[in-house]
Amino acid sequence: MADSFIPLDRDGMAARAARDIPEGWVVNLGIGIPTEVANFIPADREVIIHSENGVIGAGPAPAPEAVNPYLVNAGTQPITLVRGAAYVHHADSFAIARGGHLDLTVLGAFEVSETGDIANWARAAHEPVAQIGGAMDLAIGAKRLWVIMEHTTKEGGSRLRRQCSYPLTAKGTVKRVFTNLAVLDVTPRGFVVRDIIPGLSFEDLQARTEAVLYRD
Amino acid sequence: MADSFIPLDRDGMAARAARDIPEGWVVNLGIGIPTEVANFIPADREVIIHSENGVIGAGPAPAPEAVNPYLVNAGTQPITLVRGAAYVHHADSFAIARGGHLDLTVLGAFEVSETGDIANWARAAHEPVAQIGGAMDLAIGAKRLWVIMEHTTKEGGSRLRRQCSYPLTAKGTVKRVFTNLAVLDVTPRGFVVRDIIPGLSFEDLQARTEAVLYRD
Amino acid sequence: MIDKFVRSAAEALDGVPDGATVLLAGFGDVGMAMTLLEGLIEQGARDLVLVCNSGGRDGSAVARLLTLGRVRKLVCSFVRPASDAGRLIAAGKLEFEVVPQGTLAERIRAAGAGIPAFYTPTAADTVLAEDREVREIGGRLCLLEYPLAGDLALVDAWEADRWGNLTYRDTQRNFNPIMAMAAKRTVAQTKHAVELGAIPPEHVMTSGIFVHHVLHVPD
Amino acid sequence: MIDKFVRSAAEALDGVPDGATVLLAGFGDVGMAMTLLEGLIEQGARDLVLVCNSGGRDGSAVARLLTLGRVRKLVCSFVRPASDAGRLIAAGKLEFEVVPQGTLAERIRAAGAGIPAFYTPTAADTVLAEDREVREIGGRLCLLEYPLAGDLALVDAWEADRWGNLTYRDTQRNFNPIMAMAAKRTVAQTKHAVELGAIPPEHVMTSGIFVHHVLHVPD
Repeated sequence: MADSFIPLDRDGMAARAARDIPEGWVVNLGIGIPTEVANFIPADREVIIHSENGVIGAGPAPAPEAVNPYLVNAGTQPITLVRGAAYVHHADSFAIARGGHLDLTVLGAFEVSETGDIANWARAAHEPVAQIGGAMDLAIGAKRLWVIMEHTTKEGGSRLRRQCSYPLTAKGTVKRVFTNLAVLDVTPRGFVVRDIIPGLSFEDLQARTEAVLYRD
Repeated sequence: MADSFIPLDRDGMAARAARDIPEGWVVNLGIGIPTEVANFIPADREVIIHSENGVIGAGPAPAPEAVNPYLVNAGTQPITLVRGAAYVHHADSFAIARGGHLDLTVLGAFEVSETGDIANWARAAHEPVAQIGGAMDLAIGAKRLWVIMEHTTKEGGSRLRRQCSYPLTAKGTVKRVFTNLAVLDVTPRGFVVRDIIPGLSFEDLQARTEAVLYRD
Repeated sequence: MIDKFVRSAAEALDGVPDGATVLLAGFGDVGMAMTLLEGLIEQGARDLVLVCNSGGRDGSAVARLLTLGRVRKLVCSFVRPASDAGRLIAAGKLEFEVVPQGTLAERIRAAGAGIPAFYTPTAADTVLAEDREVREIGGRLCLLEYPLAGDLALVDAWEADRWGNLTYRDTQRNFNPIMAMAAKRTVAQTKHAVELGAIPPEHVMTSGIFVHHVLHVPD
Repeated sequence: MIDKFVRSAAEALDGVPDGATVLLAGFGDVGMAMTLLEGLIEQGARDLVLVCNSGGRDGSAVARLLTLGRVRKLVCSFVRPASDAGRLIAAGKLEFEVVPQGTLAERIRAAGAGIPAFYTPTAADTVLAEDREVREIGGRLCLLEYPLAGDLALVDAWEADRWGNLTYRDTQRNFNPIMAMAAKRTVAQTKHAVELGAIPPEHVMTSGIFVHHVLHVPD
């Protein structure tokens, strides 16, 4: 029976996260799958996308012939603006992140712990080269931090852990995790399962997870 | 002979200070006589006047019928702008002051000490009510601080002192003092007299001054 | 649809609790949200902490709020001894925290920017530093300062759209952009209500993400 | 008459000494002063400390400056291991200080604003805080951070006038306004040279008081 379920693909995870974002939220979407969340927010639901290079009100990618080379998002991809957008400089942009003005940040991660720690920037504590970018600021500053990631590594190891094995991006800040198998909230008890994909049981999910899971 | 000199009036002190301001300087002029310095800068000498309520490039007062109620200086007097002016918000305006972006600040004072201390906001250390405004930020931040004040109090007491008797605005930051009798630089030795009004001798000036004066 | 316009100051200020810290922008009368301040007087909240640049002139709305006894503590850079504020302070009827103007602005900015503390050389050599934490940094004495956050900010704008994007005219700007970012609830009054998109994205001075309610107050 | 326009990058960068700290704005290529950066490569200063958001892509002007061995230390938020910068760092040929992007921006802003130090919660719980001063403020662990000032800032503008007042287009803005304020010498290249007064005072994004030289680089 363990083969009768179909894990969500990238779009599926992005769409599932988008479902939980209500109108009016100010949201920063990290590089990778999180960026794709914007594609699944209904056009009539006004959600304000912040990009940390100084955009409040980022819109979808332009048609190739309409690319404006002066207008990119935090992944340096060309974007458009929505009506009502504004630009700020980098210090003001991170004042938004650190100052608690984001209703939500969505990041990718290597690992999340049952206490809400997130590790998303390095696989060893003292690598000489570091790709941090804005993740640490975004992870500590938003009103809530959600993570989108595969439930397990390619080798089948659990990314939902009692403790992170990789260096932390921030401690105790993750509130919700969207994986290709489930949606889980980080609570004072630990991970509470809010949603499992069809065909997968709670026990099957627990078998794929190092951290202890709790029923909703 | 002591009566054969004519002390500078307010305009005279302002004009004397204006003479020393070269083209291109960015200058903050405090409330009172310092504000009047702007009236004596020749029209063809481009000096950029900063006003701490958010103006870079303040111009002269408008004609009464042309007052713009949205445009005032740090004394809340109506002003105009010069060409090339810009507005900033209050935090940026004091970033200019504290961050060393002013070539010059000119303030009024009660007292200046021979080590460059300035006292200009209170006559007793713990008055319940305080009129500080932006003086402390301006006094510590500019590349140079000049003071314009009467040489003596109405009672004849010296305002140029070994130590200030009033609470300090800032310590060791005054570089030059323009009084109604002289121009003095604050140097590692103490007050060095750069200029005395006609008819007054160095000895006459010293007799009116508590701090020790040095010849140029 | 996001629409932050409200119909009255009463609606904008509904539920402001006693004890609230209120950030009031303005330099003199310029950039001060007069209709909202009158609304706050009407609304009735007491025991307020009022953060603004100065104690106000006699006869002003600020002075009225003070003389009505609605403010427990005033935090500002400048109070005239010969003013209502000055007399209340001298009589021990109003707590007073004097803050140099640049430090006031920076503490408000820090609240909005999520900076939990900072050092500044301003006032470090003065009586204002007595009994406070100082530290020498780069050979210069500095004073540790903490953010000044508001429960409520009252903002005065020139234009606003339904997202709460704002512009300011001339020196109306002053404390408005930083106070808008520093409060749990930011209410703006605006001279002009404009369509979403009418303010070019380069020229928005306060993003709507900092603004919770907008009241249109034409002449 | 104040006139900050220069005729060439060579003139703008004349005398930049070895060992200078260079603030280079830009996010990817957007908002990066390419002509000035090429000019700095030509100019020849060595032993530089380069402060910019990222280590750059291979083939970029930043990568060229690095691979020419002209930079002693790189201060940035992001370096790809598989890049020239990454390989130089891994080989021990380039000193590297990684700074979270928001802290990088705030440290630069602090340099321009005369803030000698500040606390931030960013990275306080991470390996970046090892052996550094932390402090609990309001129940939250915070890290003490110091300003990042430049000897030189290279700024990329859309419009400039002879006073050095600047505007930026779209996300060209990024680090430019804060770096312009944080250096002893700020050089801007601009797409458009405009008359003094052509930029409305409300829309100046960087005041000319922060800018020392302007180079007009039309297409």
